[in-house]
Amino acid sequence: MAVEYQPKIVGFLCNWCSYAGADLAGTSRICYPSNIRIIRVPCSGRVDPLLIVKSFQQGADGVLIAGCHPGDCHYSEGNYYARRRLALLHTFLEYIGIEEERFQIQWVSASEGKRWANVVSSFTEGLSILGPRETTLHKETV
Amino acid sequence: MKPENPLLPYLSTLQELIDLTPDVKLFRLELNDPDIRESFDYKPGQFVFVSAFGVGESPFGITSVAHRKAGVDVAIRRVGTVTNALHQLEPGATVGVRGPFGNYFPLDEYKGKNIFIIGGGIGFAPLRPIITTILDYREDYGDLVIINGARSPQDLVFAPEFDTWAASPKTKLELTVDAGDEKWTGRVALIPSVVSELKLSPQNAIAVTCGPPIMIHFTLIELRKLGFADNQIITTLEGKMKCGLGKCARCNVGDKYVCKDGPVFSMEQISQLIEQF
Amino acid sequence: MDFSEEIRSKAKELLESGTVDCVIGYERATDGVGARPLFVYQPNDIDRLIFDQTCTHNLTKYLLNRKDKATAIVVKPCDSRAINLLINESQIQRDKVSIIGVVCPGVVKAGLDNTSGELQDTCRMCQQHTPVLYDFLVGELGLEPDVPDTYPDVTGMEDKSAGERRAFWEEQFSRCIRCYACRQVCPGCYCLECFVERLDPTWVGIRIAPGENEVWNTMRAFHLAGRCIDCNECERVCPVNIPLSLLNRKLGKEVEELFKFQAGIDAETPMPFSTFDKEEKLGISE
Amino acid sequence: MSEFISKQNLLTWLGQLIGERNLVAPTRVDDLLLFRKIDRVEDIVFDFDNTTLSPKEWFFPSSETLFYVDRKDGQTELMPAAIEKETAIFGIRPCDAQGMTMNDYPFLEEPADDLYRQHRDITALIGLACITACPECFCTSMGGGPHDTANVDILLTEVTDGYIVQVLTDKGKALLPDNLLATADVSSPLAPVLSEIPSEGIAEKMRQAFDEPFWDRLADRCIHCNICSYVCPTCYCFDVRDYTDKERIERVRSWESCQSPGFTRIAGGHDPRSTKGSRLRQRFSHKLLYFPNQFGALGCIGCGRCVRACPVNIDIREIIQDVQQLGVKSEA
Repeated sequence: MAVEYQPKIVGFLCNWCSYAGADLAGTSRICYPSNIRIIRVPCSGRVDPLLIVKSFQQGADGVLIAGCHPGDCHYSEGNYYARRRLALLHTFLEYIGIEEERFQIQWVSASEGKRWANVVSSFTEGLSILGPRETTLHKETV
Repeated sequence: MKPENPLLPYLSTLQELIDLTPDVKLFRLELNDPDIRESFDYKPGQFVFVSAFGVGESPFGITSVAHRKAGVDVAIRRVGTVTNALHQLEPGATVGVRGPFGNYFPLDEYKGKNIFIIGGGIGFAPLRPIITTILDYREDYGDLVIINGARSPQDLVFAPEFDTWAASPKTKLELTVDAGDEKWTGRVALIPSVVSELKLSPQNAIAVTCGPPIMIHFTLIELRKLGFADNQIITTLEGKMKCGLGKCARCNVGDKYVCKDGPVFSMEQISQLIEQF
Repeated sequence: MDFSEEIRSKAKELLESGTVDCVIGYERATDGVGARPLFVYQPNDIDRLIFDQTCTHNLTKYLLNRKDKATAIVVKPCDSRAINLLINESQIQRDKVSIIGVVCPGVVKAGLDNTSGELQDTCRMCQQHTPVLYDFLVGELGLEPDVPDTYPDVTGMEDKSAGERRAFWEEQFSRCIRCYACRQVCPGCYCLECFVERLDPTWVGIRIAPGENEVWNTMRAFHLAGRCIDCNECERVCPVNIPLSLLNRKLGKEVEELFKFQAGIDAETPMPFSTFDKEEKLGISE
Repeated sequence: MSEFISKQNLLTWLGQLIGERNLVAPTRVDDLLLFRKIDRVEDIVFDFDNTTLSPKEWFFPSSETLFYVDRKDGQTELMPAAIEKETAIFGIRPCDAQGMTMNDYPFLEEPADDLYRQHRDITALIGLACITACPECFCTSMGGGPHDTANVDILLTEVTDGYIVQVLTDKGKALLPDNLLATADVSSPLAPVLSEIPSEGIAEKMRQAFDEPFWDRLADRCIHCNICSYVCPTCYCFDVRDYTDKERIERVRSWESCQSPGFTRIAGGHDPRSTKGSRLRQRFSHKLLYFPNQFGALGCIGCGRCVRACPVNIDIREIIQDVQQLGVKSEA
């Protein structure tokens, strides 16, 4: 029997809001899929597009960036810069054939544990429907 | 059995790791295969590539002597990715050793002569086998003057051996630093000025120097001023290299390869090189 | 079109007056047909200068090697935008550069001579026949082109399915030999250490293989988002003909739509990624 | 009388080769012409000047694994990379074949490079003599020629309805079944005439020109990409690095170019070749001075690829001419 496809998701979460939000989901014992591997970053503005492209190259099925809601950035402006960069990257990745469903940017605050669980659940579900990435690239790591 | 592929390292075990300075460690390595270990011969001045598997390999001058039959020692300063990875290893770790490569100091030709060893910083490391050899066969050689210099007292390599060196017959050890600290009572001077101050005599002498390019440059000037002929001045060159066999074509200085034709060159040979090193 | 005489007389004037100590222009290449860059330091080399429709190179890259030296440079309209970009990003100083702008109807395809009239694809989509900045203008100010569709190539690619695009780009990237000519020729690529050559951390392995090639090509293009001035030099120099402008122009098109910005049109408007608008949503829900 | 193979028999033969070994031949990839492994005879291109990239990647691949490191239960084991099955390269030009012989000098010099030697041993070269030449070709000035038989196992020369066959080595003999050959009274067409480049005595002139400002002026224009090195059949510099994937480690070597900025930078930051001029001079000195000094032959075989591919027209033919002239000027 074939093993059910489990998408691999890399999540880059800002330390101040989204990581705390994910923590809250955990301490509140809210269930959500374990497909996501979380990497804590100081700010969504820290997420170099290279990290995202590299994640896809190394076999991620989806990448999720989560940061403070606009206006709530711990560093005042980091997520405004991130928004510009990541919005453009999103379009660009789609252009080179990485389906738009595979990359998400979400604003999740420290109090939004429930929302975090919903975000991951629906992202995972969407990726499961989409199936594995069709790619001829060898998965190569450095 | 020697592997057919010269790019394939010998698996080796890190026996011991000794802190020499805050950023230099002495790696005592032993080749795993007993037959290869037995036949693994090398000479003062030669170098090996040491692999941190998964990160890469880099060339290092051998600091031990083969005749003591105690494996291969290299002194490694933490400066880049490979050396960083090597510094993080623990005794017992498996590394790769490839070599020995390059030419060597023609110590047989130095017999009966006065030898001046002038090394700066980690550049002193490949000179240590000359000292060890001379001390082990003391009668074969004339006077030995060792000038070991570093940026600061704690950066002087091989400090535990200083007493042994200084206590040997016909041997003088001169330590110098660019900047002292509160405990330092020794010399505070740059190596070239120590060379000039000691008035080393070129009579029946060989001067061997290794260190940063700028130190070598000014040391050569001082040695020439003292009357040393170019064939009495020996140095070892450094070059970025990937193979050790003259194949990757990186370490050339003019039409000579540091890995194959060097790393030991006399000043006479260097002055004939078309390119600056 | 042949502006060689005009360029020579301007170069002579600038060199002889001591205004600059080098004029960067073009001379005839060894095939006797095309052009190549020329650095003129001595008045007796001035006659080697040419300018016609074979002069395809964007010479502004060379200004980065002459930051502190007074230099005159021949630029076409697209090239002139690179000067604005470099001033905007504090890479060069305006007062060190004497700009000889040339009104350009487009340059011909590689291997063709000046009279062939067969323009490069990128020139057929060009919006600008007059340099955006210059100290001296060669050629007549005239009508600007009326190109109704600026991005037919990009929209053509957008119309394909994600799967088709994936297959297309993987095939293209798989050919890359990582010679980095696209980077070396680009006036916008001036990092002291490129991410592709960093060892610690190693972002891109040395293996010349599809996975590494994709990271390289994707990030090279993205680092030029909002900065590419569409001179097509990267695509021109690529020895394995990867359509690199098709990547850069997609980003150019999106930056125009999202941020109302075009690189190098002036030297003052803040670069799109160095600024933001609090109210913009950019398609990300809150 | 010459040995002759008809066009039809050639196709039959190549078809047979596909069955028994890797057949590598020129084929179209978009608008490029590349040496690729061939699955169908129809994909082979017979009528061409020369390929976009040289065939060196079949001996010295752009990237190749040297060995794997396996770690299991605290034990470390090295496993050398294995080489594929036997290969025949069809359609190699005499200049490129000479280029492979040039690479033998450094790679096969003892201790020989093991992987390169294996690639060489299992590969047979079926050359195609040049009937026409590119404007950039200058092999006759570099010790080769359009019909040069010296470095191939078999040389085919196109004539009406087929090819004159010259079987030159035992390797070649083993490759070509006699029943496909005929004898025919055909004579070889004249070789194309190429422009002559004054390569005579260039090594000594390069030595004299070493410190000339010529190199810095040339480097003004050079953008220091790696195109020339990578399209060149005789450039053989490489880089080596490790790859890690969980338990599996491999050491990989890849092409590298003396033109890239960090090529000679050593740990600690010192770079003996930090100027653009010194890097550019290195490439031409290696080919025209060092290589001849080390191995007694020029390190360029005149295929003209670098001339065609250089984005800024750094033209080795012009450089040879200029360097010869520099000598004349300084003697005057």
